[in-house]
Amino acid sequence: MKHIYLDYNATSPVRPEVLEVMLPFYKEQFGNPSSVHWAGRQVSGALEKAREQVATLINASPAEIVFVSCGSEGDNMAIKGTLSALKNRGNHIITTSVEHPAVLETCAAMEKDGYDVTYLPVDSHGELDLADLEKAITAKTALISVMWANNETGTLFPIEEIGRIAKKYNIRFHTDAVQAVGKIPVDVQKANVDLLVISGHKIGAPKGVGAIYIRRGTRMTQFMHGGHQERNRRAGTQNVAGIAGLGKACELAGAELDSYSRRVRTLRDRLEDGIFSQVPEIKLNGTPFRDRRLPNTLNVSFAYIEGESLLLNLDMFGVAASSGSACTSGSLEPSHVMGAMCVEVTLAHSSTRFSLGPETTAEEIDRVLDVLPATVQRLRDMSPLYNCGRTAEGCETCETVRRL
Amino acid sequence: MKHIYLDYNATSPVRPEVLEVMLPFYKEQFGNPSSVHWAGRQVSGALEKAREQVATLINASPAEIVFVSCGSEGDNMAIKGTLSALKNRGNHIITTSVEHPAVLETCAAMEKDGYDVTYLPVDSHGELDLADLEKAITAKTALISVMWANNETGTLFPIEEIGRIAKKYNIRFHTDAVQAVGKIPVDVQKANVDLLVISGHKIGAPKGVGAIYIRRGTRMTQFMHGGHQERNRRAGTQNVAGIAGLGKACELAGAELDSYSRRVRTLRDRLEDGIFSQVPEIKLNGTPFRDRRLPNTLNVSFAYIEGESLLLNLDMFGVAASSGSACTSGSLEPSHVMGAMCVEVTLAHSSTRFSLGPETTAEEIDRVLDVLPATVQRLRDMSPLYNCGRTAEGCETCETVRRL
Amino acid sequence: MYTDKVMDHFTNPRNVGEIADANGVGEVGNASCGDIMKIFLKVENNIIKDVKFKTFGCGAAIATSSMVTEMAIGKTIEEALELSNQAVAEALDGLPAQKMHCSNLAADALHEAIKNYIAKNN
Amino acid sequence: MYTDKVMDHFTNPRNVGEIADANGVGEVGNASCGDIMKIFLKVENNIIKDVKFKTFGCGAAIATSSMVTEMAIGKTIEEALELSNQAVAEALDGLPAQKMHCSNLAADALHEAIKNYIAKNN
Ligand SMILES: Cc1ncc(COP(=O)(O)O)c(C=O)c1O
Ligand SMILES: Cc1ncc(COP(=O)(O)O)c(C=O)c1O
Repeated sequence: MKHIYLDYNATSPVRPEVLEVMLPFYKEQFGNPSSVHWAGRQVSGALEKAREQVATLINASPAEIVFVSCGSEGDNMAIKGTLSALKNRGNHIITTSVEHPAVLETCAAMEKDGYDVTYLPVDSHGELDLADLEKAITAKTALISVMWANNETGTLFPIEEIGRIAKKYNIRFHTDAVQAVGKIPVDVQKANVDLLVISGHKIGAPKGVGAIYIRRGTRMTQFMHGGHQERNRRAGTQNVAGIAGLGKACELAGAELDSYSRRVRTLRDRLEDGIFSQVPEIKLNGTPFRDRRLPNTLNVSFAYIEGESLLLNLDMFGVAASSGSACTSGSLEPSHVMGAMCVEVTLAHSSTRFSLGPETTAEEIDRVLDVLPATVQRLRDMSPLYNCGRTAEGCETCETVRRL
Repeated sequence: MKHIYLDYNATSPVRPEVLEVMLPFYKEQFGNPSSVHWAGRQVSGALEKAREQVATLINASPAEIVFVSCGSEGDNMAIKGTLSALKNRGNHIITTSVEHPAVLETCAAMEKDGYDVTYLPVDSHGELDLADLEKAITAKTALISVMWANNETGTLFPIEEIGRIAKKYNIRFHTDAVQAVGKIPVDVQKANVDLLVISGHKIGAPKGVGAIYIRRGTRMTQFMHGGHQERNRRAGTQNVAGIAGLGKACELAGAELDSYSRRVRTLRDRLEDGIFSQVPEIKLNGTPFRDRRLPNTLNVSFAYIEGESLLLNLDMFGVAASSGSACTSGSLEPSHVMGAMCVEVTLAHSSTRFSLGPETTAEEIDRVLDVLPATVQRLRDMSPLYNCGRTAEGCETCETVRRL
Repeated sequence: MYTDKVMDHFTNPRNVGEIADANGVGEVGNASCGDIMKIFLKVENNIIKDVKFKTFGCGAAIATSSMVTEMAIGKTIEEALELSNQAVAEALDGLPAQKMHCSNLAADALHEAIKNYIAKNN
Repeated sequence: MYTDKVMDHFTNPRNVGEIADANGVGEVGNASCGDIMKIFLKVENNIIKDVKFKTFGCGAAIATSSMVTEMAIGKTIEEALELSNQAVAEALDGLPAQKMHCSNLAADALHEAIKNYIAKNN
């Protein structure tokens, strides 16, 4: 069976060009970049090259890039490192209610340590009201942390405007750009961000490597203590192969950004339009304004059916997607992002994300459109919520479920 | 020129069998282990297999193994996670003065946060007096952190005895076993450790992956906040390829431990005996009792010459080693390990570590013994400290230098 | 994640649907957990002659629903009341730990349906 | 890390040794930093006729020592006093940042030797 991977926001395959760049560092060029001898010298250049490649993609200088082990580490470091360094400045953080857990859980941990956190609400499209942001700012606000693009819905945040507000009030600004970098143009100068986080495995580099942009002069307490690596900003022997791969992936992303985003947007629109014309009783999650959404992302709730069971049914056809259902989140609650957008709870359980990538083809999209309507119908026919006006018991027992 | 790599304590090449295990996860098996679909299912088994392989090597259960990004992260997590979870128990840490910076700098950061740290002294062999340890324990001691083997000298610590003391006083015990695992038998049950840290790149797995053993029931505050990975103990998408590689490397290390240690010990002894018989005015750093030292490690100071210049000269012959000289440590001071052992300061600057690995051959050792004496002599002839009784100026100007 | 038996019952669920003249109906779960199971019974002479189910929920919820209908059919209502969620999970060769709690309610739904039958017929 | 010029001077240092009848000797650095440089001068008619050095230190320390001897030879003592550590580093096409501070003292050692010569000969 042909596999159709539509879960690029979860992770992506390593691109062959990237793997090729990585392999020598597992073989002859195995040295520790801190070593002075031939083995160290063979690899230290690779780090600096990658730093340059990452910096170029986001319009930063190489010295402003620090390599970390994943997006989550970058977010932990940005938030904890800032709050600890700016302890005298204030104990207040502003973030949104739809951030990734790497930000939300870190903020929750900070609350336990006595910090105040404002979780800005979003509207039913998952969009932010900048007036809310400005109102939330106090004299004690040390950090604003707002993601560039939401991983579940693809909804974009107005990072440039937020950057202007942060600058106006002289507040440090961190953005989790894990889903944005490589998919849309990201420019740290234009956006006036101080801290920006990238994760390799979302853009064709391997799992286990990421980067954080730290604007020159930004004071941070270390998160990972130890040796002098990364100019004392992140201890631990560098993942040389992964870093070289991240550099290459950023170079490729930069070169292909235009063609990628046009192509993937066309395919995503084809999928979106196809689903909406063929499947009744569904709801788009995230902003309906396609220009304010990542070009590769579509999130839909199929009423009356639960997300995991839909995923597993699609999986039988080789189609990989993801869901905001509790069953796939590892918790008992459905996605907090759906909750923040006031998506009704069964619809939240049925939310399904299709995220496309550079290898996605029109044939794959058409195949999904072939199998999806019948799959949805099959599960609806199994659902006690569907057509329950006609069941023996009537609808009284479904009172917790509101309809579309 | 043939390269002779004698810096395995700094890092090691990825073993071909390990790379082979890793490669599929960069290609077809690229899924996110948290995903429910085929792409996720293809890889989640690999994590559990690796967990089992790591656990087996140290006599733990798979559920007690958490994957991290490097040894430094493991040490940060062990210390910070313990102190935060045991805040009510006490604010005192006991460690040694010869730990790796990943432990020492983390402890120093804790001191800034109001914790008390006892840095136990070592004797001139780098060995610990257990009476000092017991004396240092107070009612407020929350953690004992002692490395299993010192990275610079190879000196082993009496981990089983320390484990007994920790148990007697009911104090949590962490050991940085980055240099021990894979080189000597490590058994977390026998040693009664609660937390133990491993780094992949020291044992033939890639850089960017490590593991921490957390004894069942050990309460820890999270260090990396975010998603539910690693049963809520470490957030961030797992480095699947690296983890699979670490598992394989542990399996190989377990299978080969006896033959490896016999072989490498023979070669190390050949190097040690050769150097001591051929080069005058040198000093062994670390314990002279070879059974209390890692079988692969030799640390020698060559009087009158500075370590980096010796390394670079050896490098011209293709020989890679490392040094405790300030010039290679990234700071202005020579190695803190030499300092803690009261090694006189110029001898500390000249300390040179040879660390052997599974690929080291007798021919390589003999080649080093061929080139080393003349190289040392050449640098001594250039040194104002050598034979300075016969220089024009006499010795008064060298008063900071004590002789062997 | 799921055993072969779970996947078999999930992909080919037995006894899906409703029974128009059911004499016992039970429902458990709620939408906020993402699992609702509804069981329809046809009981004759104290014996479960027919069972059907409808389920909104994850793979485990659908598979346990299917399995419980297979296990219940032909049993007396007393025997059926002995069927536990645990027994259903075991018949499926086990469920992932995180599914034991909230998706493994099919036996409860069966019990509710039996109680409904008893209440109606006494 | 090091430029080709540094490596050249490090691997083939010029003017290593002592001058038995030196009329100026200077030493800088100290053992705890890991760098000691000693310069021997033979000055005739205010001109540096010969220079030799002995250095305990890292690659940069040895290369700068070697370079400063090459730069000093043939110069008047006034000209030699103008030679700066910076100029030596530049003549080597630069040094790594962390070496500029403590291993780049060769010109200082030369100046000490010249001062020693002046003191002895006045
Ligand atoms: C004893 C010891 N602990 C910790 C570390 C840190 O390991 P890593 O570089 O993987 O963070 C090292 C290696 O540098 C080490 O030798
Ligand atoms: C928006 C966002 N932030 C952070 C992360 C965390 O990245 P990683 O899994 O590399 O730690 C992810 C991916 O899961 C993400 O989508």
